[in-house]
Amino acid sequence: MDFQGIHDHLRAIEAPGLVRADEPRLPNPEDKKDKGRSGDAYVVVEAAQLASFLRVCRDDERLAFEILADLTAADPAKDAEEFWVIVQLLSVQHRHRLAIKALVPKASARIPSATGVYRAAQWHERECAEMFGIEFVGHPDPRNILLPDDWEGYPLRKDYVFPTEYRGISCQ
Amino acid sequence: MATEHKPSITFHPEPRQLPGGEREYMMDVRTGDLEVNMGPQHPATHGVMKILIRTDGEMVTAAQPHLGFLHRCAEKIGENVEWLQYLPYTDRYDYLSSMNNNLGYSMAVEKLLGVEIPRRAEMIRTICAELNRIASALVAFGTYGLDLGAFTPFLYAFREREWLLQIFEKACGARLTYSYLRIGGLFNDVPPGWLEEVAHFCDVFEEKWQEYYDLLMVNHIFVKRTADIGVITKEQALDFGLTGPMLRGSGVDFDLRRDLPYMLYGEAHDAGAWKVVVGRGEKGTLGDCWDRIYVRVAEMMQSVGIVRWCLANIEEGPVLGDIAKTLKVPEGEAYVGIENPRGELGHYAVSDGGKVAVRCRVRGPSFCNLAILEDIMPGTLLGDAVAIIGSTDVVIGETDR
Amino acid sequence: MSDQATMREPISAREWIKNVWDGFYTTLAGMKITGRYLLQKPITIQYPDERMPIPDRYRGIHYLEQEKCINCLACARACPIDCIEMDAIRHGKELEWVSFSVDYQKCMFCELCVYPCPKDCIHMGTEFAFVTDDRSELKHDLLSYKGMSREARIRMKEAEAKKAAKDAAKAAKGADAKEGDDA
Amino acid sequence: MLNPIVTGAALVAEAPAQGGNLTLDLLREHAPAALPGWSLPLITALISVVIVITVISLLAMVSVWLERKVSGHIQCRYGPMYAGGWHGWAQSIADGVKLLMKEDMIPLGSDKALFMLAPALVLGAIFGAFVAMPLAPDFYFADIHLGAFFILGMSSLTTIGVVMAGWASNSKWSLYGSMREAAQVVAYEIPLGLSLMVPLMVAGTFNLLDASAAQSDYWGMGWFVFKNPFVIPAGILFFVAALAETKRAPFDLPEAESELVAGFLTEYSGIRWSFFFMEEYAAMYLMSLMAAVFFLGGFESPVLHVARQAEWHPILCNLIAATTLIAKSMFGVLVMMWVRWTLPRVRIDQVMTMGYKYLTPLALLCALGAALWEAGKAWIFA
Repeated sequence: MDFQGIHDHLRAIEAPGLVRADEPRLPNPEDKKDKGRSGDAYVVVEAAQLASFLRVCRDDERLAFEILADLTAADPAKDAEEFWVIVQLLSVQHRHRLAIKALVPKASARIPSATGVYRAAQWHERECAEMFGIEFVGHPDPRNILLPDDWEGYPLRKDYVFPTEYRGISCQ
Repeated sequence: MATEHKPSITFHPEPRQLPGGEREYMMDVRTGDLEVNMGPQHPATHGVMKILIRTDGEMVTAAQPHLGFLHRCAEKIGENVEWLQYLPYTDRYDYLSSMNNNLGYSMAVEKLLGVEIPRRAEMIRTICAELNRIASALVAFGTYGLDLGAFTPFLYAFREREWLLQIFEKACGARLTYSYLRIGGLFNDVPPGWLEEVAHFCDVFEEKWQEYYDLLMVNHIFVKRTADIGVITKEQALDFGLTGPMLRGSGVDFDLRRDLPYMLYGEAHDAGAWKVVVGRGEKGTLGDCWDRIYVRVAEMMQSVGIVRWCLANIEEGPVLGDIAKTLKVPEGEAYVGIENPRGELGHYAVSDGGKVAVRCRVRGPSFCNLAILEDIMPGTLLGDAVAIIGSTDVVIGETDR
Repeated sequence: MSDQATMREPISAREWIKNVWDGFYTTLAGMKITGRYLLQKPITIQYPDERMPIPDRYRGIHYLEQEKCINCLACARACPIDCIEMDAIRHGKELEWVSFSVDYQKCMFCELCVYPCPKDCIHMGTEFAFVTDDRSELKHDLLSYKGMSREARIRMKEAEAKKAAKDAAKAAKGADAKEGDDA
Repeated sequence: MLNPIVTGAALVAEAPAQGGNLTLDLLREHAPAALPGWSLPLITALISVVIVITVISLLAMVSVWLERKVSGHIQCRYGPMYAGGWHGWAQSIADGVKLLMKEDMIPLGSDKALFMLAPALVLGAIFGAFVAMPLAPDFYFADIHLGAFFILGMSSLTTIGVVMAGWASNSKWSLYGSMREAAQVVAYEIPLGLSLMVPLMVAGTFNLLDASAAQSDYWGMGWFVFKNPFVIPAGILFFVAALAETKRAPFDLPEAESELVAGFLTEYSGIRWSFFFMEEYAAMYLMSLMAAVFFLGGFESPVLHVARQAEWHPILCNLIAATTLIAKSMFGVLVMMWVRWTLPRVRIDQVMTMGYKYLTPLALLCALGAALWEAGKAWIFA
């Protein structure tokens, strides 16, 4: 199925938390400021419903997304209000992909963990948590994975200030 | 894994009175569990990875991978350098398959840019990516032999790999960090005589491949060491998001090159140049170490098929598409997953229309494949643990990025 | 202690014999391959005495065609890690070089600095052995001369002379004109 | 099975009253009269010890170099080429010097006394085993009636040193290595001894000199492998078990560099480490010599037969015999190297399985077959 088909099907089965679809578009010739959007289409999902949305995606027969290919976050700008949590799903059976985006407010970055649905999410969520400071509620093993346990700050946030030293070692 | 301390000998405080008037002190002698740091400088962890294992005698009862010793902030660097400038960094996460990394990143940016790639460039890209897949599989095969104590296949594999590296060196001037494929095509066309040498390599390699197979793959000790060991079921593999040879070794017939075709792989597959290799549980259970390493070894020959098809169909032409000198990528976001030698290499790039990426995410296949160790290592012997780590074929540069 | 001790199923006599035979046979098959190589000539070369041919495109230490360079900083801008630094004083068209250094502690030999050069004057050479026990030496100056080249100096002098002559001519002309006016 | 104490007791009981060998005879004839008679055996022993240590050390050094060349050529490379000029012949000497120069490190928290004792014990045991090994028909150090028994006993004494090293190192990897060594050696003593039973039955003696002499018929080609069909499989079994005894690949589990870092050697460095290394090569030679004596005809070859017939000088005959024996053992060592650079390593439980469930029954079968064959032969020719 292509993206349109998947989206229509998600609408038809009333997938929990589905907000809208965001598709690439050409620039609007009338509006000079609108430059359009390129790249992938994705569905936007309510952050609190992400895990149950993923469960539907996995269990529905016509979607059958067996693999969670990637789960990551992005900080679109320094002054942005929200993080994006982006999930890439892949279906072996039907050979299609789906990109899912959930918006998480920076002020209280909490999102339910997808570990119960896909165990693949476990390490990805640990990485997201240490890099962005997003709390994955219900994660079984919420330790740092790449960074040292005592690392301060969340490096992939746009407002991250590089440390000058770590345990007496100069980082300059 | 809790780290409670249990002394191996404990004395009971009260002595027992024996009939003869002697007193006997009772003690519990316990063969304690050992908690062993396998790594970061252990020969079997293929780089700087630590696996904290708990063993009862030779039996591994728990295992926990610890990563991050080679973390080089690749994703953060991606947010600080220009689009094209990030290309050399892609060489460095999975340093054994730099061409494929270049390809994945270039394709992600090209998707945002929406440019067409000249056909000759696509052909050469495919050849390079497949030759690099062979080179990478040779390391996987060779070091796997090394893990199991067979030193010689390793050097045979590196002999052929050396030739491949020379071939790459002739095309781009580097042996490991190629930076040859670029956004929009290639940096430059291949030198004269290069395609003939590749064809010659393909012919010679076929013979050598048979030798590897006879020397190691069917060796009785090797089979007994790998068959039925570290079995990953189909469900487990999908649940953990394994990709590439790990997934195919578990019997899932899925290859991004065929099923979500990119570049010229779909065309080559339709022309019958190659087919997807899937583990069949030939020597033991489906999804064991032997199947995984077999998929890698057998894929080398399929890659030779793709290269041969490309050599037969290559045509003259430009190798660089219509690309501006200073890239300004239109706003948007794109995820491109390609079939790396180790699995799905995903590049997720976000642009706000500027010269620098907003987010440059790399989904390393080794990172995801490694997560399964916690599940499949307990209950195996120490020697099996090494075999299992080897069969995941991790490149630590990629798990840590 | 261990509750995980496993017991393997006993194997059949047929399998037992097959194991013995397989172990024996595949060992001999492997030894045949290694034995064949034992008698062949090695393929490696003795490094410091012999060397591998280095292809033309090899990406080694940079070299700079200093005469052509116009100090446009394109290579420095293209460098992902800012390891190229250059400085030159401009005298009209001629350049007086102060420095053009590449920091090989950082350089990752990606060749990105070579492509944007408008004059095609920076290249990557075939030299790669660059060993030192002092880190500061790794910041390598590519200049073959500091200041100005002989030719550039001559050219500049010629240009200055020409300019002076021109000025003189102009002045003379002006004077002539003045004189003419006067006359 | 081959308890060294029992072996020693048997040895004392069986030891010949006089040491009767070429050195002693020569001393008796030519020594100045001032030397008291009782000192002559002592001097003989001293000379013998010096010769044993020199010969074995030289052989070990040569075979270290040889191993590197063999492995190199198997792997399409040259191996050492520089030290000393011709094909790097002096590489082992250079390495030895380097190892002597290295800092002698004893890890913190280790059992110092045991840590230092272990290499000495290992090396001492293996040199001790060589005492019973004749180098030529008239050049031996002790003509022990239970020679084969003594050698097996002494060589298994090295296990204690290895276990000691692993325990004393205070490292988990070392502990694994030593435990594996203990388990492995216990498992393989049985097939080793049983497969040796076959040629012993054919020879009818435990004495190495007698066993060798028993193969001198048919122009020096009356080797046991040609005399009894069960000796050939027994020889293969002996070879496999000897590989395990000497910790050589594919049974190098105590070291297992990809699993246990370096096993019991992990904490050793410098000259102490090289003692273990030398022990490994000495053990290889010991096992190869045993195989040469009991399977491949010992000193005997057509050349020696011709020399004996022509009644050449006894020293020349002895030299020919010694060369033959060393060449035969060198062949065994070469095959050991060849196997090592071909095969992957066996897992520990498979080592045990192989020892107890495959080699032991097979060796028993061989022994039974050989016994029946010999009995039948005796019955027919009687």
